Amino acid sequence: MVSPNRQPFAPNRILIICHEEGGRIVAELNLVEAVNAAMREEMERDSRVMILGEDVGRAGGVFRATEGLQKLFGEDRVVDTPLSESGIVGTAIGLAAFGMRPIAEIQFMGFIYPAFDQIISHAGRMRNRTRGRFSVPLVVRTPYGGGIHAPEHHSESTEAIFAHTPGIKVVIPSNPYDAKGLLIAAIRDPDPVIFLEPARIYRSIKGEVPEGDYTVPIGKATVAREGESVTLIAWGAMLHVALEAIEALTDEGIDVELIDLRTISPLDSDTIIESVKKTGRVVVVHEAPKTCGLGAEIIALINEKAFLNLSAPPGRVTGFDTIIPLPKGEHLYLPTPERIISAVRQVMEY
Amino acid sequence: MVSPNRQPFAPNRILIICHEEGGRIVAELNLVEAVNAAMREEMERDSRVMILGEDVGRAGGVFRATEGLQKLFGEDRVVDTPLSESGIVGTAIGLAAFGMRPIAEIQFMGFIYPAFDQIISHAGRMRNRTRGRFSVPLVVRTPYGGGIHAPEHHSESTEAIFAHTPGIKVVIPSNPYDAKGLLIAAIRDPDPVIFLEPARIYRSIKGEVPEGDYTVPIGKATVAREGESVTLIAWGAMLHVALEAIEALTDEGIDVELIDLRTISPLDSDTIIESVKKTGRVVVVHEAPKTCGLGAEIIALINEKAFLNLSAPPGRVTGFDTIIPLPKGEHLYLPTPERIISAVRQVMEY
Amino acid sequence: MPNIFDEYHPLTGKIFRILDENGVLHEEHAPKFSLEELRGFYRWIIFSRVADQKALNLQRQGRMGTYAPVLGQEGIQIGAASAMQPQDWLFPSYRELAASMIRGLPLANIYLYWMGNEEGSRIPEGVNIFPISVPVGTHPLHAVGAAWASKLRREKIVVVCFFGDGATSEGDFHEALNFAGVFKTPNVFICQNNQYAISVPFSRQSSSPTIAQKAIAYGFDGIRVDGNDIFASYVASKAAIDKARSGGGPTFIEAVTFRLGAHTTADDPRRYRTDAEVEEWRKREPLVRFEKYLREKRIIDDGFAAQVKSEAERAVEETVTQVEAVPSHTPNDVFAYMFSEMPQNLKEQLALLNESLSVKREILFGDTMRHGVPE
Amino acid sequence: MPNIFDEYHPLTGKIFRILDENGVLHEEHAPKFSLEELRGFYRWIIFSRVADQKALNLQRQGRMGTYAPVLGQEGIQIGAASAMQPQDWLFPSYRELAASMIRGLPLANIYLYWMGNEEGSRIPEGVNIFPISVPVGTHPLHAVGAAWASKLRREKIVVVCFFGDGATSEGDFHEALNFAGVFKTPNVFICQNNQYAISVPFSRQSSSPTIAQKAIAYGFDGIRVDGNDIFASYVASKAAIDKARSGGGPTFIEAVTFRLGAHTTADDPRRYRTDAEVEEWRKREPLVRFEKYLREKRIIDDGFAAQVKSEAERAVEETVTQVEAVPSHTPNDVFAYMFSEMPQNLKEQLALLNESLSVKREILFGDTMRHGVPE
Ligand SMILES: Cc1ncc(C[n+]2csc(CCOP(=O)(O)OP(=O)(O)O)c2C)c(N)n1
Ligand SMILES: Cc1ncc(C[n+]2csc(CCOP(=O)(O)OP(=O)(O)O)c2C)c(N)n1
Ligand SMILES: [Mg+2]
Ligand SMILES: [Mg+2]
Repeated sequence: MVSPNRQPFAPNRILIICHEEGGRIVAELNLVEAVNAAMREEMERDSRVMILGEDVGRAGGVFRATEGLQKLFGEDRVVDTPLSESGIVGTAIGLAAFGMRPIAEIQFMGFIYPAFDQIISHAGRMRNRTRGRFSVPLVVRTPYGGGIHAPEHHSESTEAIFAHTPGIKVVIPSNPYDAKGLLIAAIRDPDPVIFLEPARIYRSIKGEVPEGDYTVPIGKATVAREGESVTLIAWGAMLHVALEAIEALTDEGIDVELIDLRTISPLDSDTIIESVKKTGRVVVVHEAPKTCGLGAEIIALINEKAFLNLSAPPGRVTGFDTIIPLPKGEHLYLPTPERIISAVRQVMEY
Repeated sequence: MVSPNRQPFAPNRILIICHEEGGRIVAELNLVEAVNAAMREEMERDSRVMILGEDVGRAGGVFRATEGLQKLFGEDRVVDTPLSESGIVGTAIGLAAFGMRPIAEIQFMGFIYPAFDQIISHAGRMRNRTRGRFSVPLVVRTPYGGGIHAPEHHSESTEAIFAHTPGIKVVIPSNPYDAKGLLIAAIRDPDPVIFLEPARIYRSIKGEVPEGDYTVPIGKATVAREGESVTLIAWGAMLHVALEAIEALTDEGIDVELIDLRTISPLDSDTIIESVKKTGRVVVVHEAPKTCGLGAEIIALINEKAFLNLSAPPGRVTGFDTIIPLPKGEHLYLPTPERIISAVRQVMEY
Repeated sequence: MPNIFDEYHPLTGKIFRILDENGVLHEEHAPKFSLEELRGFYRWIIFSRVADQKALNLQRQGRMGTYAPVLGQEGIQIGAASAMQPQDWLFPSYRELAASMIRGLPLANIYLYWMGNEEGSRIPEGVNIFPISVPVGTHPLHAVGAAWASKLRREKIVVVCFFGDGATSEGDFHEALNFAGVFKTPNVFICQNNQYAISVPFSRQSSSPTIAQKAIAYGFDGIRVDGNDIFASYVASKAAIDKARSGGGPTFIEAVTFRLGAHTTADDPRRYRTDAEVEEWRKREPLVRFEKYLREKRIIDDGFAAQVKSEAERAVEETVTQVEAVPSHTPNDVFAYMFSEMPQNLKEQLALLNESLSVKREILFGDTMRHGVPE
Repeated sequence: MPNIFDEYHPLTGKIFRILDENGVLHEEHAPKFSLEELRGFYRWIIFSRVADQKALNLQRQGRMGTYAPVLGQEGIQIGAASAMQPQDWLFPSYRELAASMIRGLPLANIYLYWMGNEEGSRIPEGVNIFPISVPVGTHPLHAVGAAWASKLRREKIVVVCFFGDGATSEGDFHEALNFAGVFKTPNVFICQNNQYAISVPFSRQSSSPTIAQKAIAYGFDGIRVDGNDIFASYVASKAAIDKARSGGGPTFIEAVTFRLGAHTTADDPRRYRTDAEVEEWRKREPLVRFEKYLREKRIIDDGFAAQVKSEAERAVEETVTQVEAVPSHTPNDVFAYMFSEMPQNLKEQLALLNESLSVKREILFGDTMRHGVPE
């Protein structure tokens, strides 16, 4: 059995609660393997589930997320498509509305924008438009985020744009256990889910992942570490940068509570507010540009629901309102443990 | 001469400061006429300026914004294009990088998304990508917002998506004077500007507009009404809904300061912070969906720069995280004076 | 039957026509319709025209919002929709009143839609029509996805998708046809080339001399059809549908026609086309030639025509009464269909809206802001 | 000269070739090059191969990031780039090392780019090349805009745009070619059909039997050219460029070629193609046949070949030394080029970054997060 307190990633003194719902541990998997396992199991369980995207079949995906699946399920269910993001998502909308359960892979988040119209104008509106007559049970998976030393457009983190888009859910796992459980939940979800996979931790973060059926609920954040002094909110790869910062902060006697949002739309405001009511201090971390990023929304939400509990202005540690630089410069752009540490200190010293 | 204190729109007791820079008043124009005048004058002044879009030539635009311009400047400079938003913006990027000053019209904001990739991946990145070797002096004009009883996709207000996009400016006028001055500034700006025109007030709001050359600076908000009790922040058509609310609030003895942002990216934080430092209370109004809307950013900014000045949690009056309904339902979605009044009261009573 | 797609390959420059504008039937590819079928087509075209005209009247009276009239384009719509099987699916754009009614969509849905009532797109179960798609050129991709699903399930369902000449300029059009070619989906794409995209003539839309030849880019058949000829429209659609059903993949049909009315009620076509041009096309419109043919063959007479007209008028009036009784939206209607289960944030926002509406309205929603000229 | 675009109309199924894979020259359309020009082509192909191989070596040593090799595609690149006039513009995608160098782009720019240094895309003034465009299929629109500007100013500048077979599936490709047709812009579109888009073969990209025939959808000439034949590539490009310059509008060239190496250094092509297939294409690659021809005609000999090779190696080594001395990015580099004038928010963020860097690093940036497999 999975212990609810086991630690799927490294640093000591870090408590990770995985919402475990049965299953048996079979392997230490990394995140990309967990994603692969989720798809494989769901395709075994439900013949409506299919995968389409660029290089997902023969090649098994440029990150190997779909490795081996075409061999197992055939070319009809794991489909190499033309190089055509709007085509992938647009046909997937039709497939979904007509009884399939498509998983569309966009090779990198930087290439999702040609499909943005299909997502905002159709995927997110079909149920509402038709008063529930048609719906779009579609998952759009895409690797996102910086830190992988990749060429231009391969390090995008524009999750806030999708969080601002009505009618879709946006999910971001930070560890293999959640990746599998959230992806299974996303595939079964009757509505469109954008599933963002932090490429930077595809292989670096390993953890025990149960074999077989379990889901991690969409719309629920998790407290990755309990603490009393200050609430740190992060998701995806930034969770691990936050964990590095927490090690140092703990040594300074600052007892950080770390929230892993896991779903960024809809936001789990209960978990956020409960934590802020306890600590009175909060720092949000994201690698996306600062202006109109998700950090802003979280702070506005806290203002609305826990204003009097705030002992200090909420802090943001974010990417800048610039383009994320090419590999030689990306360390200047991405939030670092140092920047988090100094933001937390600032909030503590206020 | 234009009096700096003249009142380009109706309600009494409202002070509008127009940053006037010369020129002679010739006419009471509505907003769409002011937009037309700006383009006409700039095309006269600068032969590089050209307009391209759907139905902008022969028909003069579905809102008549380009009325008469093809007759004046010919088919080479006022160009009816194929029905192809990415084509319009993508070729305009090439035109702009190669010495022209294109103004691309997107017929409604709901149809800008096919061009989104060109905007986020190229228009906003060309200068940075090439270290200044190439730049994109492009204006993308589009009507936006609800309240015009139009079919689906004709009432979009997704300005926050563009405000989150690095490398572009986003401008929204609320009255004819600003519309002309801001559009001239946008056309002359060496960088890409998204120019959002509130369709709801295209014809309903008239004002004195000087003939000839003047600009309203991009990046500067204006205090549309001075007040002491609470800061109301709005832009576009919402400014006028706010003005209606202010009438009632003034009668209740609440002295509202109203900020018209005019540029939503980059934000004029000085004007916002100065006002909030004075009033200690703030409500932001927008018709876009609430989550990750611009309201959130403004509140986060205020938290960062004027936290101790806040006497109450900042309020938001926004569209909902739903699709704006078809005409029979849009009154339920759009912010109303009543909703603003009750939000302001709540902030005052805190 | 010889293969019309080879005979009328787009690069031959030929147009497929059976009933010419003088009402003369060219036998070669002529279909064999029963008298009842022919009278049925006549009924649909009249019904469509009465419903279309009524919508324009309602709009003028302020009882309907913006409306996009179909007048002049009934030939291809009736021909294609009649060639479909019950299990097939229609993917309309927004001007397919005639095709939609034939496929069983209640006129009430169409009226509600243009009246700005969300109920309009609640397509009844069993009516195989996808909702109206406003963003031009975007829905062919959905049609390809639907047909693909049918193919994967070996269901023998064909998906017929309508769009305009303007739509062919959009990237999504290209991606849709390209996917259809690659995955050999059972699709029929019907481009109603009504010569204009709002004010923009086709010559400005593409320098391709015909639209049909665009099919060559995707490796499947294209054909240019006289879209004002119900017979040719039927035969070409039927051939394409049969081919799709038997696994032969997609077909692209350019239906040459003309929009006799305005783009929508917000449009003034005199800005971009001459009366002479319209008159020229009026001679070729679908009803004139079809009625001539039917009357010459004595399939219909004055009495029948009068009866059909009055039936249509009665039915349309009843629909108007019915839809005008449909209640307006409640706050719940705005929130209820966003997700299968309403999330917390929407519940809170709905509560806020209900609360704000329950507060006594102290000031009225001002009238200062009257809308501009919607499209 | 007969019009090759008519003679080789895409639907004839013919491919335009002058120097066949055995090094035999077919005289009919053969261009007249001086010996110096021929030796120049040889020099470029060797230079390109040495630079390409060096990049692969540097990547393996961790001195360069992901790199997209050009090996095998030099024929069309050298042919087309040589057919351009100095005032013309090249719009590359990301695999045009050979074409870019011929157009005057310093190899240093190319190396810096792939090393992840922003300075790589600072194209020197006077070098008429647009920067690398990573989002596939998006830059032909820019090329159309640039050509349109040239046309509006009556400048007689032609814009040549390169992209791959995969790019033809994107909506932006379609919109670009459609605009070019409508506005008759002086564009030459060169699709390097290297048979694969990463792992996806062209048969899965489109069911159009040739790519050249896609031009038919846009109403202008298309031609299928042996892209491994420098001569045919030159002649077809020259004809298209001349036509564009004299107001004849755009041309679409499908250059049939093969990527002999991996898609990028992150790719493993054995996952999706057989050695036999690669060997088959290796026989047809551009250098083998060209060298055979040059040697048979005694235009070059061993001595010349050795000299060219060592010159290339020396120049490439010098470039490596030079680029490895270029400093890494400063915080200012991240912010300075966002706008012509830095707005307040960026000034504040830059100050914050500088401040955070000046603080003594108390803990090191952890090594726990090593990146995945970038494309
Ligand atoms: C993507 C998009 N861009 C612009 C519009 C505005 N618009 C509505 S209909 C139309 C013209 C469509 O022309 P066509 O495809 O020929 O169809 P028709 O109206 O002639 O039937 C335009 C530009 C839209 N609805 N969607
Ligand atoms: C819009 C977009 N989608 C996906 C990618 C990822 N990607 C980079 S290159 C490539 C294949 C391109 O194939 P092709 O156009 O044939 O050019 P080639 O690499 O063969 O030269 C893909 C899918 C991208 N860069 N841009
Ligand atoms: Mg049309
Ligand atoms: Mg390729």
